[in-house]
Amino acid sequence: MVLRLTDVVKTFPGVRALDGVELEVRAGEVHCLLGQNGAGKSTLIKVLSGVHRPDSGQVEWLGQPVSFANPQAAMKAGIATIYQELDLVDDLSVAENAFLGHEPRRLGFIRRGHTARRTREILGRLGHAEIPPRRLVRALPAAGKQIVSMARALSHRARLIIMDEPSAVLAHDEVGNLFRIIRELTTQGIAVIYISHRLEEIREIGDRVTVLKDGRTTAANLSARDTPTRDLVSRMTGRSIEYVFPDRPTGQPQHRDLLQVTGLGRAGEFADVSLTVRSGEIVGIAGLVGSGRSELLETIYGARRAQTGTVRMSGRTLRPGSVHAAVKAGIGMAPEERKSQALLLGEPIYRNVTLATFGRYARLGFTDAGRERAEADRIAETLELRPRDVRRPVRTLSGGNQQKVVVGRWLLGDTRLLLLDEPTRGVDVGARAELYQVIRALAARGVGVLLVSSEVPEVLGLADRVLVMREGRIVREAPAGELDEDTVLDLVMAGSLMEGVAA
Amino acid sequence: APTTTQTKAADTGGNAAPGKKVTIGFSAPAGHGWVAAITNNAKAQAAAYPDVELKSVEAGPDAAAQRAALATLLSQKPDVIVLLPHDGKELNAFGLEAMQAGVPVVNLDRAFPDALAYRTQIKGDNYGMGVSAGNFIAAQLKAKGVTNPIIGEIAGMDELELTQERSAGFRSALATHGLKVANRRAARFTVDTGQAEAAQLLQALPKMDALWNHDDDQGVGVLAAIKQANRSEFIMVGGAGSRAAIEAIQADNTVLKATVTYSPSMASSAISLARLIGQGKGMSDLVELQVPKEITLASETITKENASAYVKLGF
Amino acid sequence: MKTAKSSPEPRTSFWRGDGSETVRRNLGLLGVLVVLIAIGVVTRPDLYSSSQWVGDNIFSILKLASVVGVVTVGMTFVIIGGGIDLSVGAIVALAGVWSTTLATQSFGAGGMIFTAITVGVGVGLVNGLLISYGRLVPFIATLAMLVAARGLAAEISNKQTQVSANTTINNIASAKLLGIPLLVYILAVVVAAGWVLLNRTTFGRRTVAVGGNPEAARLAGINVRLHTMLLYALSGLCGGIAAIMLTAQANSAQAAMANLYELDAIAAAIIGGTLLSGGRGTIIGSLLGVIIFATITNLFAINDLSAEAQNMVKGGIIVVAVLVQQFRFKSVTRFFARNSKITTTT
Amino acid sequence: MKTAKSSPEPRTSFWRGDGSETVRRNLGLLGVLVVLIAIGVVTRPDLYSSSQWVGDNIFSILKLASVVGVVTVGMTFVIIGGGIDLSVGAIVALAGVWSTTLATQSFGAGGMIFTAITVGVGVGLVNGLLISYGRLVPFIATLAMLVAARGLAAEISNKQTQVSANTTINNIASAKLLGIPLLVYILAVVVAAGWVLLNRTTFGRRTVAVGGNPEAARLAGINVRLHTMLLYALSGLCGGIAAIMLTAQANSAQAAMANLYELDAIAAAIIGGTLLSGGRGTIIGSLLGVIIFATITNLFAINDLSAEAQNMVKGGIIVVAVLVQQFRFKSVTRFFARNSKITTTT
Ligand SMILES: Nc1ncnc2c1ncn2[C@@H]1O[C@H](COP(=O)(O)OP(=O)(O)OP(=O)(O)O)[C@@H](O)[C@H]1O
Ligand SMILES: Nc1ncnc2c1ncn2[C@@H]1O[C@H](COP(=O)(O)OP(=O)(O)OP(=O)(O)O)[C@@H](O)[C@H]1O
Ligand SMILES: [Mg+2]
Ligand SMILES: [Mg+2]
Repeated sequence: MVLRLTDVVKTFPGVRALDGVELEVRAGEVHCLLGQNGAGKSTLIKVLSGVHRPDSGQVEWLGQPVSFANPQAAMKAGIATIYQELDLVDDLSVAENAFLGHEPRRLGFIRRGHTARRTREILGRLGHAEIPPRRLVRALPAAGKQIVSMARALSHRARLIIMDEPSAVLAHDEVGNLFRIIRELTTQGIAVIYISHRLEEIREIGDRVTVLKDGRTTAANLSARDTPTRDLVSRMTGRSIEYVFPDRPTGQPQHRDLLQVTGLGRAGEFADVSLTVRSGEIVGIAGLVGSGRSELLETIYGARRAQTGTVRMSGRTLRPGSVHAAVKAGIGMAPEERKSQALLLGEPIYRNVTLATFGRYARLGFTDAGRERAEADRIAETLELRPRDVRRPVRTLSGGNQQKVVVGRWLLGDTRLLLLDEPTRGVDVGARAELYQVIRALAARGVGVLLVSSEVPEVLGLADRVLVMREGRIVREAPAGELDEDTVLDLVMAGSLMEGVAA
Repeated sequence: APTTTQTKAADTGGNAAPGKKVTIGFSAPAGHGWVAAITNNAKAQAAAYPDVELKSVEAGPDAAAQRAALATLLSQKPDVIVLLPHDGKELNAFGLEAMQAGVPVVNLDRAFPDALAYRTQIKGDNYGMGVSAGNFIAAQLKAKGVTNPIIGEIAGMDELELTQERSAGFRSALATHGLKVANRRAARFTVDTGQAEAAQLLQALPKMDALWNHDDDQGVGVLAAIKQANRSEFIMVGGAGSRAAIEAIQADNTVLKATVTYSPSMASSAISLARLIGQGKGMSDLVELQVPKEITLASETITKENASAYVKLGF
Repeated sequence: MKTAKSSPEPRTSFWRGDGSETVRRNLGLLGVLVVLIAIGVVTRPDLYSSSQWVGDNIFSILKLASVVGVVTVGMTFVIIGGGIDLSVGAIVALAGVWSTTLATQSFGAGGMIFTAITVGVGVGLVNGLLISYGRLVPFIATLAMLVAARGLAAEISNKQTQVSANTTINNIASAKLLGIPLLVYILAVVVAAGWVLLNRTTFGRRTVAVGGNPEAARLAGINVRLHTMLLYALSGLCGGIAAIMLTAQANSAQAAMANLYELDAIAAAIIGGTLLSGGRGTIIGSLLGVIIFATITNLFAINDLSAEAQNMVKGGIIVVAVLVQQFRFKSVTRFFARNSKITTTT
Repeated sequence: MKTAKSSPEPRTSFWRGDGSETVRRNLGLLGVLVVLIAIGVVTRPDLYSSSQWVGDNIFSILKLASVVGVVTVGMTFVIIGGGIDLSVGAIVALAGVWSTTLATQSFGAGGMIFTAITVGVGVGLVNGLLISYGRLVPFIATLAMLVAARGLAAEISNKQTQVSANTTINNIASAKLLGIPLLVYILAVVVAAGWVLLNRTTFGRRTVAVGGNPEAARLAGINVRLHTMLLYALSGLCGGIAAIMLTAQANSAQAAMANLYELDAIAAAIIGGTLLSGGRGTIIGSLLGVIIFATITNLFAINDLSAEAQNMVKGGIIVVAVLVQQFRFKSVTRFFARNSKITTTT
């Protein structure tokens, strides 16, 4: 037993985030934490890593009761953490980020060669020897940043490594890499606390599971491999949810073309992309991280200026590089990075939900706060937002609930085409099912949906038609029914066999 | 324009005749009101001499900038330099440097502490200004028979030594009559700060007998504040001698009854002196063959009685 | 026992989100104001014993605050919108000088007001263009404008003080309505309009969004560049209004007037709780900030404090004012935190 | 053919961006500098024809830049670290005044230098304490310090200009080594030390972290508060050094000296590419910014532009300088973009 928590309580003004948590972690095991959005997982690990101090309860580390005054103390004691929100410094290099706070140094001077060498070593272990240690982190894609976060955790000589939803921004092959590392760590006797909303991952890598609900431990030390899914879900949510996709509507799809993209390209990102979305249709895009899907969506939306090609909505060409024009034409987009691209963290939930629509509820330029709150309440209800009070600042929400706010924004108003970039990232099982229902219902009302997701089953299960992207090009297009997970993964990974099929 | 009335190329005597060509370097801080008049006067005076070429550099916002500007001026090797420093003590080192390089320096208004740093110095009498204002006020109040009078003072930029000198003169003149300043606010030589400080002063002194304002340019604001407060129970004395102030004194329809001069015409005189120095001549009305080392202008008191004589000297 | 645990919920809910922190901050500022006035009463009981004088003094403070107050309203918008406007003082000076040229004065009061406002908005638009479409950093763009506008003002006025001969304009400073100075009404109207604009209109919502997270605002379909430009125009408009007010007070205008008003306005806004990094701020806080500064000046004036003592004390008061604000806030949360802990352990 | 299409172009473009943008920005600034000098040559060929004069002029520019340059190095650290220091000018004044009191001067040059540096660091530490531990917004804390420190300086000097009688100190301004003024050496040493500190030490790298992502810095175990405090102390140290340099140049010190140096320093840092919001900036950029401002001043001096024209032109130059920088940057990226497009589409 390296770690034991008893009756840990942590309150924020107005919220009891942890309400008597029990947790036991053994050396060399992968201990999974499971719970709905807002259950208190991130808060729990922040208590462990010295970011928050518990109001009451006991933390025992290596048999000693401890209380970490700050993150440094926890690190000294041998607890390293990969936080849910990326915690990197954009203008420092990869190596500097990896060793931030405990730089190898001599008389205050950084030993740059030494640091770079050790970073290269760690990156090599992580399967990413190609990332140059002296590159600025700012220049890395989100997935690359996640690798650096992991490198930082590995740069400590830790006895326990905590990972808060590390796979959320990783693609399939990266997750495999991650699991290889985790196994390597556990064989050295290092314990890992692993948080994820993807049950398959927990089954694959986890040893034991602790389930949190509303800040309380509802089940401890379950077997990760053998506990039935229904059991886990009902302990998380208090009810049983079928993790299924809503049925596709039978009958002919409508043939009215809503979105027509022809020959769209941006140097270094993607090239010669043509696609259509019909009204009422859900089109999914599968691909690896870095294959250019987000850029494609942002270009369609006008957030990036297309260098070649055109985007047409209902036959009318949109002005390139103008989000305003796209929004006017009825396009909405839930972007990939919620914090930097979508949220006003200090503003209340309802103002974030209505950020794209408040103008519509306004009369003569005067806003209608009552109406906005009502609409936001409705969204909060549908997406199981917690806490439900829409006047709280978004900053205080858990990661998954923030994501719900971002997606919820575009469920309002009369959007005709919805661009969703990783809409379920970090969203728990229950809310995910609700979200699928909502997206389906929108499609049934004639809204076209273009969906990007790194989870292949999600794309296959939700979309009517699937596009597969690799290195900035569309390499396959087919109805979802004609594809299965293995085919898509093969396409995505670019077996040279498939090269000829690409068109 | 004020520049023409304040300049005067000597029209009699031997000094007026064009002599050796003299290049005069000139530097003064930029600004409005009195400081602006200094530069204008200097330029106009130089233009009136056919044998004078004026090379001027703006002084920039502070002493450090002026030092850098003067360095470029000195490297152009003028015959004489006339300068109104931001602060005499801060530019003393430059004066020494120039004099050592063989370029005579005419210090305008803000004295160098070091006598080796200048050839000639012409300045107004700041302390004397305060004394004149104090004496005038004391005399007026005595004539009115006011006992225990309440006296206000609106100073200029407080960080300038000249402001300190003016206030010191004012205080000591009042002290000789057993009077003292009840409230002193410092404005910044601008109309809006004059107005704001005066408004607060009037608030602090619900009843007042006399007020001295150091600078007639900021005085426009001070008078506006007085008007807005509907106050007229006191007399006011100005400073420097702007045309507007002198005209107001002449018209005698405001509280402003007098102003004590500190005339920017000294800049014109400085140019004339520099020319004579450059030509190796003395002042023709004096017996001496050279220009004297120090000239301090007297501060006169302009009242309704003598205003007409001064009005054309107002800036 | 279990039920006792969840008891603090309803009570704390009162303090939840939704601007109550702002209210508390502003209450803190009000407290500071009350203390300043109390110091005035204690140090000059002779003056404060006359109710006539007290009324006059309040108006004198408000009149002193009025010009900077109007400028601060515009500045608050710009800062909330993620920018900064270092040129406001220069705008006031340029607008004031331009509206008091002899040519302009010949058009009468209407012409002067029109000129001041046009100049203010025009300069603001140029700022906005440089920042929005020229992509200059606001600090640099408005600093350049500061320098340039003061230079132009000096050029126009030929460095002279331009006296306003227009009695209508000059009367703005002395006129009263129902015993209250006109300048105070102008301040009140500008503040009220600013409050409504910030809190009740789509323009205000966009301002908060643009300053809080420009990328999010852009992706939500807000025209960030246009909005940014409008913010600087708004600040320019406030500068134009302030120019008229200041010209009226001084009966004149000159290129050096309104010197460093930008600093006063920024300081007032920040004391009032506006985040320098954008996305948060209140008009009422800014107003309180301005009034606090004016009250300090007044306090020094009635006590005949010398400038240097004044400056030292002023620095101290600023620090204490902000600390008081924070203290209130913290002590309240601490109180509640303690409270909820007690209920848990018993 | 098809395989040629999927050449690793997109991949590699990913990893671009390793500070070369900074280098490009600085090249842009150098370009601006060259243009400014060229204008000088064209407008005053008579002066520029004397090589003696040209050498003198370069040193006169560098001497003008030296004091603000030293202050800017400290300011750059503070801004990169996410703060701002409005009190540097006041620190220079206070340190200068304190070190030229008669009592201090009696301890000789060593005593004066020691006093200036102690006062600078001390005031900086107070700033840091107020900001780190008193949790005051940096803008307000250092503004309060500005006011208070100038007040104190006025009090100490009794508003007089205090002449330095110490020839060792005074000689700092005139002494030359190998034909190069001592002041230029001091600037060079401070800049070099700043560069090393920022780029080669943990302190510097942590400064970037504290300013760029304070939360990440905290999570990485950096003592953000302590670090922030040290940044202000560093700025104070630079202020102390600058005070000695300025005192030497003026042979005296007074409470009003170094007026608005904070604005000059901030502007230079920002022109040099430092982000006002923190987390990014370079010492070399700041130095170039300072030198550009000094060169502009010099250009005006040798051409005898009137102050008002000077100001208008200055505003324009600032805007153009920044635009040029951006233009260069953009055109280069566009060039690369075009290039890579060609390889993709062929
Ligand atoms: N700083 C804070 N202030 C107020 N409330 C907070 C704060 N941080 C977290 N909370 C609240 O605490 C609760 C638990 O949040 P936490 O982030 O631990 O959830 P989580 O289990 O990690 O959820 P997710 O799966 O969405 O990441 C939530 O209700 C959240 O709103
Ligand atoms: N040239 C580049 N320089 C820097 N970053 C880049 C470059 N090209 C792409 N990126 C970044 O790489 C990241 C991932 O690339 P991209 O968005 O193309 O992948 P994706 O298929 O959308 O994957 P994801 O599932 O992560 O969204 C993006 O955040 C993008 O900003
Ligand atoms: Mg979480
Ligand atoms: Mg993406």
